[in-house]
Amino acid sequence: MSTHSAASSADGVLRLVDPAGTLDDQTAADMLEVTGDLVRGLYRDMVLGRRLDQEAYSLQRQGELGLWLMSLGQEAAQAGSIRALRADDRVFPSYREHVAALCRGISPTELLSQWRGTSHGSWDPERYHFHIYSLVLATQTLHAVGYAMGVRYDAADSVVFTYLGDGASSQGDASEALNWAAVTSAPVVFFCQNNGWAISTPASKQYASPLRERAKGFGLDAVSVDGNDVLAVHAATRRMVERVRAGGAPGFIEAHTYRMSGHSTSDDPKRYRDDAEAARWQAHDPVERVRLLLTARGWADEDYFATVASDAEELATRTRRECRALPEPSLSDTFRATLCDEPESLRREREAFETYLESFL
Amino acid sequence: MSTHSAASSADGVLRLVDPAGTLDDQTAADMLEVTGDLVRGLYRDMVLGRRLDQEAYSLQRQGELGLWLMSLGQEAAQAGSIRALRADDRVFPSYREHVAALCRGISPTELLSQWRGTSHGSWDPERYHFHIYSLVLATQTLHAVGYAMGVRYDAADSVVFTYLGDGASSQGDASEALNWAAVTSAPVVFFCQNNGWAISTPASKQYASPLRERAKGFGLDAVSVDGNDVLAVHAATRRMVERVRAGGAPGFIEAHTYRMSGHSTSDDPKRYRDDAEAARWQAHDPVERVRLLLTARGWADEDYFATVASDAEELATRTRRECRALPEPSLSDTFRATLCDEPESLRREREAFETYLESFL
Amino acid sequence: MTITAAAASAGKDTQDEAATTTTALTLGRSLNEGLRQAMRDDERVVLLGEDIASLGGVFRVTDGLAAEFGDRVVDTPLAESGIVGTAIGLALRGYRPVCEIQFDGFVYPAFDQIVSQLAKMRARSRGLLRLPVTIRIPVGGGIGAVEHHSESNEAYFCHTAGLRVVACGHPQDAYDLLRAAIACDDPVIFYEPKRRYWDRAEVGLGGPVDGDTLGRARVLREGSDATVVAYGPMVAVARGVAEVAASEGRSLEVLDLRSLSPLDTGALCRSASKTGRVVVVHEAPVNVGLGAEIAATVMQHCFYDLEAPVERVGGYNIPYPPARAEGDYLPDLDRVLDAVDRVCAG
Amino acid sequence: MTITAAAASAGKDTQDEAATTTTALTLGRSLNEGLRQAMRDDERVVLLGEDIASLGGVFRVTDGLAAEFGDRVVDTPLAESGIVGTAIGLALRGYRPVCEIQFDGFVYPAFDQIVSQLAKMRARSRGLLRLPVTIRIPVGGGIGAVEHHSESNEAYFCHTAGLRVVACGHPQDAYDLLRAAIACDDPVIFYEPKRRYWDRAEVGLGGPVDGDTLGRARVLREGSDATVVAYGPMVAVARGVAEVAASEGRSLEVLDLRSLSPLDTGALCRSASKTGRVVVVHEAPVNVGLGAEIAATVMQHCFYDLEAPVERVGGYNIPYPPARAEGDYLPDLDRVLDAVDRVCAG
Ligand SMILES: Cc1ncc(C[n+]2csc(CCOP(=O)(O)OP(=O)(O)O)c2C)c(N)n1
Ligand SMILES: Cc1ncc(C[n+]2csc(CCOP(=O)(O)OP(=O)(O)O)c2C)c(N)n1
Ligand SMILES: [Mg+2]
Ligand SMILES: [Mg+2]
Repeated sequence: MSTHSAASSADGVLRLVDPAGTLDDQTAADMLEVTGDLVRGLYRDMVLGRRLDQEAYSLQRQGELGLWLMSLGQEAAQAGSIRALRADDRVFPSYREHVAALCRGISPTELLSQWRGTSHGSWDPERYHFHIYSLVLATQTLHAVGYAMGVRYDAADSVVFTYLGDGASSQGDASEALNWAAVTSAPVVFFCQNNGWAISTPASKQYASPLRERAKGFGLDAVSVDGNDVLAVHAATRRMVERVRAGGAPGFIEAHTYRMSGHSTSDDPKRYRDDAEAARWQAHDPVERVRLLLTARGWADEDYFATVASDAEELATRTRRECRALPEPSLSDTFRATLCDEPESLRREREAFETYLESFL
Repeated sequence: MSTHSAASSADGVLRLVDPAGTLDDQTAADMLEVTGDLVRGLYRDMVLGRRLDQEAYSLQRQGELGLWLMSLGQEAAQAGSIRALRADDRVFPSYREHVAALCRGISPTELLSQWRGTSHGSWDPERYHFHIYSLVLATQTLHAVGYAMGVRYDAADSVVFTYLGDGASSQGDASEALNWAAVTSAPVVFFCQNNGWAISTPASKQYASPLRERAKGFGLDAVSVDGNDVLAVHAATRRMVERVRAGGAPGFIEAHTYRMSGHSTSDDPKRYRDDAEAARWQAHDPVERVRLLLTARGWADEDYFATVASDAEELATRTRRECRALPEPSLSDTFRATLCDEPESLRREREAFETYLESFL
Repeated sequence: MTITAAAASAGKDTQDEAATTTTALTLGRSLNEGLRQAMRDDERVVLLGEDIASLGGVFRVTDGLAAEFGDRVVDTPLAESGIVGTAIGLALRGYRPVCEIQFDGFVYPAFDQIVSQLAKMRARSRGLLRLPVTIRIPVGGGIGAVEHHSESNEAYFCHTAGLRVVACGHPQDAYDLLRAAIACDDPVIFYEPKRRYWDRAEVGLGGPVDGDTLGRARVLREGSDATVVAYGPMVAVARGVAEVAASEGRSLEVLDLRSLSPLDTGALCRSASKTGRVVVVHEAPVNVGLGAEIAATVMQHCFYDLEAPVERVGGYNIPYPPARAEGDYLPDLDRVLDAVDRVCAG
Repeated sequence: MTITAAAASAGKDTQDEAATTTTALTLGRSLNEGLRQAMRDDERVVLLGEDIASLGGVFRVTDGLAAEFGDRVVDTPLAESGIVGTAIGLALRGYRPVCEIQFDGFVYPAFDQIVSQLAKMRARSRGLLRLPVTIRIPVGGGIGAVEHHSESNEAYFCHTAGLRVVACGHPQDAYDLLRAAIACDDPVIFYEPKRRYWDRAEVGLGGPVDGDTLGRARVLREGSDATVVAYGPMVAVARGVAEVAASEGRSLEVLDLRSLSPLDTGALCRSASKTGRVVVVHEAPVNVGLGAEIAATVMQHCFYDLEAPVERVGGYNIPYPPARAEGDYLPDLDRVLDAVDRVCAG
């Protein structure tokens, strides 16, 4: 059974807002200027992200998507971190960073295409400074380090940011990336969303010592944060990213969060975990706690909440519409995208395929 | 340039005997019963190991071996560690553990065959509880962990021991092995001979934080030891192995030592490192320091040293003789060793090969 | 599902008399029964993989085994190199590990351990060591999956000396071949056609392991005009092709390779010489695929019996496409029939 | 060694006018000059590898480059997956990384990054991304090396869609093909026949990069009785075979493939149709090797022109043997001549 439980400040895990929505002004003052604007923005990000996730989930259930990997519960970890970056800070996501992607401006069409099966990755990474998803676990961490080496060559001051999961941390690539980053002092920050589970495998079977300690052991600067506290995530990420931007050692942030849904629409979490665990985490909901804070401080009124809710509905409608309108993929496009200057043999193969297809018309 | 310098007790690195041969009785008392017998035995192991290495080096220069990877300078790390194990503790070496192999009873024939090119590995791992060498870096660390899982299944109390280098530590496999060992609590000890170099790459380009810290970060119990101090190595290994045997967390020992020769007979270290560095390390010679200790304590006289020297010469002669007598390999043997029950297609291929060969007779 | 635990253990008790129970099972469930039987027969069989214990594997092939065999079913850390590397260590200790790779596209992190260690260790030790490791890989496309979940990578392992490579195409073979693979002292890459996991057929359970089954192709249907060579997921396609062809008056022989390496060259050449026309079908890209070896082998041994060049039908030489285009990518009835037409016109 | 730094930089200054300097160079040195020229031509070319900076690589192919190009030559941590993975990241940032894998047998830890990432990323991004990464691999046996240092693993990469695979067989091609590979916007696996590093020939340096050279086979010797197809280390053997055969009155055509994937099918089939008899030679095990593709392709396109089955001469289907047995393992003059006899008797 998993021993993954919600974070608390006690064990060196940064927290600024508790589940009741109470802001620790003292600690916050050290880290971050907390304004109504900031919190409202993060709240909106989270609500929109959650609504998109929910809509995609329904679309999958209705057969419009082949698969969907739910981000429910991880909104604070994603919105809090991505909003701490500069637009030109390059992001290498894993595959569950829908909220982060949305914050970067990636459209529902672009996000859903891969899961509908019309592409393997559809947005332009250059446009959003957000790489396409990597499904082979931890591979993206090395890409991030290499990209950061390039940033260093260019004497640029952007920071490279990569997401990985608790499960992915066990892959050799993840460790090679941590070590490589430390050795080359590359301007990169690893952000681990420790959501307690890798499909059915609890984090307790994944590592024996906190991931933060592992990262330190490789020579990175590492911190842990309550991943369901968007302000804590935001503050820690901001601090870490600015430190790295200023030339400090690469960083590692472990955000303790929870995957409230199954691993994917194909997964049935009842087979391996207690409903009670998810119920306990319900009390740590990342969105609710910000709503409470906004209300308590008078930073938002019912109108504001209503506007966000209606924006979310609009996003849902748009998501559904755009999903259904996604153009069907053609094998010819894959042929053309395989190599840069289509070699003769591939051209002949494509043409034969096209002729064959036409024979059915 | 490398910053690899000799260990000292100051930085948390265990040392019992200093380069002048002075034993720190106080510290030793805590760790180990230091007797004349023990020290004489280790001295002999080291001298024999060094002589074998030297002879193999000459054999290579004379064209009798294709390649040789020198163990010069690493005798204390190897003899001190292997002698701390029980005969049934299974060892997974890398490829430079000649001194350790010799201590396990592996013959010069068996050791040299691979380097002469008459086999890829010639001793029986079951007989010596010492696996054949692994040339693909760090792969053996996972084999060791798997073997240790088997030991645990068997409820046996032997410990699995694996050697790796500072360079090999950067491989994904090495990290996967550390993590896997920690997660499964497998009875395994990793022994890293940090000899400062991976061919031409200094340890400073291999990691940014001490390897001991990395191992701890994965949840292993880890210590550093002066790898040129055979008593320190022996004491630390004994303690670690017994702790693991008793059911403790897996262990990691980092032995700071130095590769006094080039990486191999194909390597020219002058291309990448200063002679001065090796000269500095000369003062930390692992054999000399034990000779001084034996003499100072009166644990050995000239007769003893003469006997060991002549045993070493005998070993050298035997090594040379056995090397030259090594039987030439036959491809038929590789055919037969490829799969257990030779499949028909392979048998036909082998027979065709044999017929072809005979056509030249 | 008609099998009961009682029936399965009855199978165990009577195995020496080769008594078998026959029952309708899916291919996935046949594999599950094969694993169960192997674990009952030999307590040194242990399973390693991601999500194979409490979840029973993403395809449920190991369902219920953790309950019966406890810590012999290991949910590993998420590291394929680790899975194969530790399996090697377990094998050296005398165990018979069966690894599950969650999807075909995730075997590559383990490639080094498979190719440089597992495949070579026996030869490296001059035959002293045995490496009875089975690596189960759900393979191929056709289930509308996302990227990396539909790969056919058998050619890599077939080209690697020191491995045996096997693919099952229907429930009975799934059961028999898996037990034979686990009982075999060599490393075996065991391919499970994932889109056939739900195919159902009568399966005889129990009985002794038939080691010979591992290296033998099987003629699934006799025919005289041409031979269709297939394996794994394409076996069902080949059978369908033969049926359609029969209705058009053409008699096709269907050969299920089962053993992809070493090849059963005898069976292949017998059929090729008999019909003089061969079509080989697989999902993997054609370029340097197993079909190339089939074509070259047939040419080498049956050159003067061939009426037409061997036709290869396979994936195109492009990365596996998005799911909604896979229908055009994967060999299907039409494409194979087309190739049969070509080879028969030749 | 007759080249001087002055000559090399003269080559650079005049490259637009395609002026070339001709000088006698070893294959290894030609590669070194190719790298130097590529780095001078484009400052985004960076080198990554183990021991390539101060040591200049274990085969000295990068000798002197760190001195000239500073931190553009990176001694990496010892991790092949890291080398290729970070090269991908650098390529995404606009660099053109050239990775050195120290020996053929050590590319497998990078297999996942090559096969699942490098090869597929362009297709995955619908053609938006370019991955100009060159992976240099010293390949093959014949130098009496220890295990894992004599592998021929081109078939794995040829079977992988999305990669280009190239092998050079002599100094001029080494220089030209390497520059073309680095200039190419696709990932290229670049094989260097390690036992030919010390072969010497006149090499023209400088001049513009000829991108076309990358996909084209070359007829090294015209002939009419049979075609010997070879690449990399076997090119010299094929040439020797043709000479011996000529002295025996037999006229052999020698085709150097150069591009192993995609294949120059046109050149291959022209020669096969002309001579009607083909022998293909490589060091890799024959089973599902590139020779199988050559045989299958030739059969497919030239079936009615073939007088005999295509003969494959290659490594046996066993792990690479100990060095002192490699002479029996590797295709040599005798074995190829034997195959020529067979194919001509057919
Ligand atoms: C190399 C590799 N092995 C296996 C998988 C199959 N797989 C997909 S997601 C997953 C669990 C990942 O867990 P984690 O890293 O914690 O991320 P999370 O899904 O919790 O976000 C697994 C095993 C994969 N994608 N890649
Ligand atoms: C996977 C792999 N990559 C590269 C090599 C080539 N190689 C052999 S030894 C070596 C250096 C190893 O250094 P280290 O681990 O420190 O051991 P040492 O040689 O110092 O004993 C290298 C790069 C290899 N054997 N395996
Ligand atoms: Mg997780
Ligand atoms: Mg070293």
